[in-house]
Amino acid sequence: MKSINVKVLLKASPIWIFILFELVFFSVAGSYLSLSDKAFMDVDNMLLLLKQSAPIGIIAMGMAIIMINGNIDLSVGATFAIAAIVLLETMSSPMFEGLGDWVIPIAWGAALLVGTLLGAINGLIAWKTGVDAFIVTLGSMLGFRGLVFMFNGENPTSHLNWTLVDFAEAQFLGLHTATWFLLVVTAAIWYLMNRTVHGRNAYAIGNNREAAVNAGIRVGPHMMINFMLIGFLAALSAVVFYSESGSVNPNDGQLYELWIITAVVLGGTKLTGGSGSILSTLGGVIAIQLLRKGLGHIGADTSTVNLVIGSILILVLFLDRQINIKGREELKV
Amino acid sequence: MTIGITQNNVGVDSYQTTYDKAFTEAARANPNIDAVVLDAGGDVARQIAQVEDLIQQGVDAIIIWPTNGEAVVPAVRKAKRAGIPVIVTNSNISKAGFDFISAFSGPDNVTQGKRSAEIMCDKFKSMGIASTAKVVHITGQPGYTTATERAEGFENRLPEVCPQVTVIDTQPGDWNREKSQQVMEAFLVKYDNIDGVYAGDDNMGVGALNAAKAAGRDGIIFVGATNFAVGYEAMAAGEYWGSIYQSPVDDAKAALQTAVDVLNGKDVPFLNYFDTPKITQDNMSNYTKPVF
Amino acid sequence: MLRLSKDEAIRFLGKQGILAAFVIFMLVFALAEAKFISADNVLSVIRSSAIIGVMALGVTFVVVSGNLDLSIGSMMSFSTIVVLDLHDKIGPVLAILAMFSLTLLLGALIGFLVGYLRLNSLIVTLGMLSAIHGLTLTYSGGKNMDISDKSSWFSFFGQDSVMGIPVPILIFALLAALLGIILSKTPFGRKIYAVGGNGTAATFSGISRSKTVFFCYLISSFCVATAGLIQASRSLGSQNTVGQGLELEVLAAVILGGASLLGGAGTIAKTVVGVLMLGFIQNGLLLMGLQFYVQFVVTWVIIILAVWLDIAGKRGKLWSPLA
Amino acid sequence: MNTPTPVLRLENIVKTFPGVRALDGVSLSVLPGEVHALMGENGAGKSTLMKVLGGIHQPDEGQVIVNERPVVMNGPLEAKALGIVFIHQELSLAEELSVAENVYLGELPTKGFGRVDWHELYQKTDAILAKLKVGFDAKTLVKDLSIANQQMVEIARALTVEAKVVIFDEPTASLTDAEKRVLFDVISDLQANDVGVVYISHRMEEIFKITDRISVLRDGQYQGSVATKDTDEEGVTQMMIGRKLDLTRKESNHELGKIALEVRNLSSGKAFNDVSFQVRSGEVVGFYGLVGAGRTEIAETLFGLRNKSSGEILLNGEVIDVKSPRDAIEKGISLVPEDRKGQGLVLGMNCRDNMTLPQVDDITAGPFVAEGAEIAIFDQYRDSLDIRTPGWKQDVGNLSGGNQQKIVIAKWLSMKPNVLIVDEPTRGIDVGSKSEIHKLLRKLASKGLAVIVISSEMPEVMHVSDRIVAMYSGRVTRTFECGEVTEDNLVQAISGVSKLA
Ligand SMILES: Nc1ncnc2c1ncn2[C@@H]1O[C@H](COP(=O)(O)OP(=O)(O)OP(=O)(O)O)[C@@H](O)[C@H]1O
Ligand SMILES: Nc1ncnc2c1ncn2[C@@H]1O[C@H](COP(=O)(O)OP(=O)(O)OP(=O)(O)O)[C@@H](O)[C@H]1O
Ligand SMILES: [Mg+2]
Ligand SMILES: [Mg+2]
Repeated sequence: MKSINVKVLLKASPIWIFILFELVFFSVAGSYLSLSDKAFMDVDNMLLLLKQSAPIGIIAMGMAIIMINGNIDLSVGATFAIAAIVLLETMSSPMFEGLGDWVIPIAWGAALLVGTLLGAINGLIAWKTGVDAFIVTLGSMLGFRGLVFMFNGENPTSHLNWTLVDFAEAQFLGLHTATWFLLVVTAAIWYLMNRTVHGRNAYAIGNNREAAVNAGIRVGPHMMINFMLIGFLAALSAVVFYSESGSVNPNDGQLYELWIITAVVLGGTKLTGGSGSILSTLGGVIAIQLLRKGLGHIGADTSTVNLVIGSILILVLFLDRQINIKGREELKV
Repeated sequence: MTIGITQNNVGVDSYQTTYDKAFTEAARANPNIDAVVLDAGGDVARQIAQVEDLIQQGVDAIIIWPTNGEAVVPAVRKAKRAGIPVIVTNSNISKAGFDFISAFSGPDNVTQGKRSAEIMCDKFKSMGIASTAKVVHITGQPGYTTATERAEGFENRLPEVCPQVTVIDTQPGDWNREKSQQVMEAFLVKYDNIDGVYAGDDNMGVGALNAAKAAGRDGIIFVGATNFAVGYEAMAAGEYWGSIYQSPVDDAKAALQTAVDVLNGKDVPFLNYFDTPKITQDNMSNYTKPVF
Repeated sequence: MLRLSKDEAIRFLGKQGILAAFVIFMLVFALAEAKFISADNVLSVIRSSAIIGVMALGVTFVVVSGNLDLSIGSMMSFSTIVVLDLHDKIGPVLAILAMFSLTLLLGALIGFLVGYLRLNSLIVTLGMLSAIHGLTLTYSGGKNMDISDKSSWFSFFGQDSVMGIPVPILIFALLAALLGIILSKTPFGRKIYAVGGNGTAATFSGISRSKTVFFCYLISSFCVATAGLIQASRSLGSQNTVGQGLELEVLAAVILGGASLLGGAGTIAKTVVGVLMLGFIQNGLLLMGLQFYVQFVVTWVIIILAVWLDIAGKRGKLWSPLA
Repeated sequence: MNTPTPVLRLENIVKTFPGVRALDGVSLSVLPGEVHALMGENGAGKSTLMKVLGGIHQPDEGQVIVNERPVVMNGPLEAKALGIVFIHQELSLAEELSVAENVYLGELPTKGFGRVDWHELYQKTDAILAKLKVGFDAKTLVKDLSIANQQMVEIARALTVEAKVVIFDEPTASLTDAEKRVLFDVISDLQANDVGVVYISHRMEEIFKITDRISVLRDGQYQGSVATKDTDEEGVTQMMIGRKLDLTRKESNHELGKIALEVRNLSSGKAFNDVSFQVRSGEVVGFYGLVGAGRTEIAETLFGLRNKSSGEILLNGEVIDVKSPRDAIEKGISLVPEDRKGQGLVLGMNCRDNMTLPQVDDITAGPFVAEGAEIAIFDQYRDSLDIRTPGWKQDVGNLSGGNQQKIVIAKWLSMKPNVLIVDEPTRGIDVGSKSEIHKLLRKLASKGLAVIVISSEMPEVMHVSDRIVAMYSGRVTRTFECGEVTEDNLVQAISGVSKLA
């Protein structure tokens, strides 16, 4: 009886249970292994955790939509870098010199616009040519990165604006600016996916594309909007992050796509599309960030970190499957 | 005292790995030091998060090997505001951050690039081809500070010392021996005359050397940087001309010592370069074979 | 006079789209840069492509069976490091045997996780990418591996030629022929297409999906080990990250060749074309002296154009009918 | 009586696919308030014609005329806007979404800024569901419904708009009798409201029960229309296949052999419980029950696709343990599964390869697949089952539904089994082929095979079986010997009215 309840609980929110487990584990292990006097579950540390989850988290929300819609986007890391360059270039552009800090909204706008545009390019290609989104974005992952290098040669693009840094480092009601962005984006995307026609259609398309086409849903434009959204969110993530750090290397954002997809899948979104939850995606993001933070906390070295993160990914997947097995009489396919 | 370090990308090459090991060992050897050793895996965001974590954990000093010399400035400012001294290691942060750090410790990559240019030029002169020589340039991973600084030093210095030597092509080898070998193969097909190759490190230099050997093209002068064991051996075999001697062990020890000195209130120079001398076939007997 | 209607042209592309694209690109490059088609260059491109190519052969099996393998780059680093390290310790023959065994063990592990436990292959192999990298670092202590005796016959696989043909090319060709036959002509190959096309239907037909997937990963890891061998032998030394990032390049080649990520479609011959095409594109752009980032952009355009031509041919329409 | 103006006319519609002329100049008209049957063999072009009507395919030639105005429809929504509603042959649902969202798929009610008006959505859907007398509500997720109920969700879509024409493409293929009755009520309501109904089905009794007119297609060509009351099964069959069909069942005069398959007290989880029965070689045993009665699960257990939780299976008197389909195949058991697209076929594979898939290990020359032998097998079954395809190279996904089903049957017959289990073997199959398949099953039995036929069509089980096992809710309620079965006691047995046997 009791074991059934545990199973039900696990099924309802496996990722949050996993997070709980991580917290307990690192707290206990940390008290033996960590050199720090501060507890792992220190409030400040948890607030930092949320803040540090923001760059990946904001993009992950976009990836969740894309994957629910039945596509995938491998080019977000490159989009992230381009948006950052646009942001910083605009701020250092002599054109806006007279504006003082008013250049900030312009730079933000420009970066977000470019991100959205790049997303639109991906969406348009996937829609009009019918080439699978995986391939389209695999290509643009390379192509966009090429554009990054074209922009700034091979050097970092930098522009430190202390007003902006102060804004980005600020805390409101205890939460950092980046955390606020993450939470607002999560809420907005949750609303979009659960309350609007666009969101519901995205689910339908990912679930059964033929049925959606038969029902007269215009698959192409929906796909395009979703790609624009993820482009926008990748740019937003860049805007939030680089407002604080002020400099972008042409290689920044590399491998982000893989971590983001991992977070989304850990959150329970199916790679085949059609199902997935925005809140669990947030859970997936936090789980990964927590893992990194925790391993650092207990002093694991690089090779161990790599080994553990890889194994944990597989383990979580395995547990998730075990939880969802119906019984040994299930159809064996 | 507790010293936290966040490194650039430990697994990526054996210089950084050896540094990591040397640092840990040096810290362990000193009973007064507890070291929190972190690795940013090349990701700025992760590095900034690590600095924040170290601040939160309340370490006594932070050593940072920046993934990006500009981007970490605000994070370093945060440490400074929290009253934690910051020491930059291996590659410097931008000038905007100088107010927030206590010292820099590491090699001077621009100078290294310049020295490589001089090694190459001197060799051409002794061969008597300084007026005609053609050089190809294989750079490190695009976008990495070390790569750009070395390239800058080399490209600026070469015309000063050997104005008639031309750099006929430049392509990145991504710090990767195999990639560099492929790039060199294409160069060899494209150019019938190549007199010298400058590679951003010996790993790539040896890749280029392999390509030349496979194509049967003798007489090319190879100059690299960061003398790796393979480079040293190739030099001993007379196939590879010269490089820059730079020890990750010295690098790591210097960083740790600087941090300890700062914490002990000693006066340390702000720019604490350790020497990275030229090494060629002629003087290599003065140096031991690199351990990495 | 040869006149093709638009329809016929599209239908031809549907069958041989990638090949047509390949020929066109070769012609363009040859016109732009005479050295491009010199025997030296062609051999050198194929030889450098051999490493990617050998891995692409294995990945084709995995992709046709409806899965992905992102761990091959990391695994290739592992093989290379292991064989180089053991070469000096236990001699070349034992080193090669040990390295193949260890790599196949990793392949078997992935095959078990994806095939028998039915875990999602993208995430499993992503996890393995990270885990194997950790394993390699632990094994080597993060140091470069080098063979001390540079005259070892071990250099045969990467540096020698047989009858004027470089050994890597021979290995690639032989393996391609062998695996091509297995995939297209044997019952096992047929089962792979069935499992990739519709796993449930394959199970209902008495085909063991688990076993089939398992062997695909085993083949993939065998190819990775072979690639590692060529790599190690070619430079007789290596860093820990030698294979890093190759997974995406290999995947691009396989897809460029026309394999479907959904499984059930793709052939070895087309993969070989995909591999060569990527190799020649990169080489051609390099010879034209383009900056590497221009190469990135051009490769992007070419990948999308080639795949587009291919599917446009299959559906008989240039533009997608999607509303 | 003067004829009313048709709500819909099709003139000279031509539609080709690569290698196939699916429609070859078809003309047709639908009157308001009539139920118009569209009949034809598998692959005759019925679904294609309806897809043209529904805006999914655009015709190569010809015109669609709605209310005497020629129209061009570039998509399903345009067709819907013109009042044409299309209920698909294959389920076309997004399973992860709720019933309501599926019913209004593509046109969710909104309340500004693209927000879904959930209140209105659920209210409207529940009103429709009430009319359909189904046992689930608007918020249920479609994936939690049985196949039959999913079909009812499809049907609910017909009632969302003021339709002028409603097309039903084989709606009853997976419905139970009770649900069929509801469907027919819905159809007569539509009729009463002057809606034109196009009804596609291979089931003659339905056609003669509810339709007013019958149009027939053969090989993409229009064969003519007749008033239903002026014709009979024989006449329609003749129009469809160009010859008469002998529907009588020859009394089996062959001897039954030994008990080939025996099942004792078999249970598997919650799917079925304590099931016992025997099948002799030479015998056809029918399994009849409502959807969800557990028949498919029994078949799957016999075929090694499910673990049993208790009981035993005996083959030729020996207890066997079937761990996997491979095991089952080696022991001479074949299963024609229920879901041809999901379980029966690899749609992207050609006809030949699909057909020989289970025996690909055995037809080899050296290490290679013997393609010649494969083609021989394909040719043999194409001829004997009359499979319509341009050739073995055609992808199975491009065949019509019925021809796909024949490929699946051929696949398992060519295994030369001792025990043949067929689950809904004639779902979506035309009368001609259906009687062929029935004859074939009889013939196979007469050659000594033990055959199990699972079917939800009463005429089918009664026609083809020597004995009938009736099931209700995972249990065998009664086994009817030859001769003792009547429609009445069969219905009682499967609805749980009669006592458990
Ligand atoms: N997308 C397609 N591509 C190629 N051929 C097709 C396609 N759709 C249908 N066909 C072909 O068109 C013909 C008519 O098919 P259709 O589905 O209309 O038959 P049907 O009358 O509905 O048969 P059934 O009773 O079996 O459902 C068949 O020969 C089929 O193979
Ligand atoms: N009450 C139910 N609610 C939801 N789904 C059901 C229910 N009963 C059965 N199902 C599902 O419907 C499908 C068909 O049912 P099942 O195979 O158990 O019945 P069956 O006796 O084989 O009937 P049939 O062969 O006529 O479909 C199965 O996938 C089953 O999981
Ligand atoms: Mg049909
Ligand atoms: Mg059933």
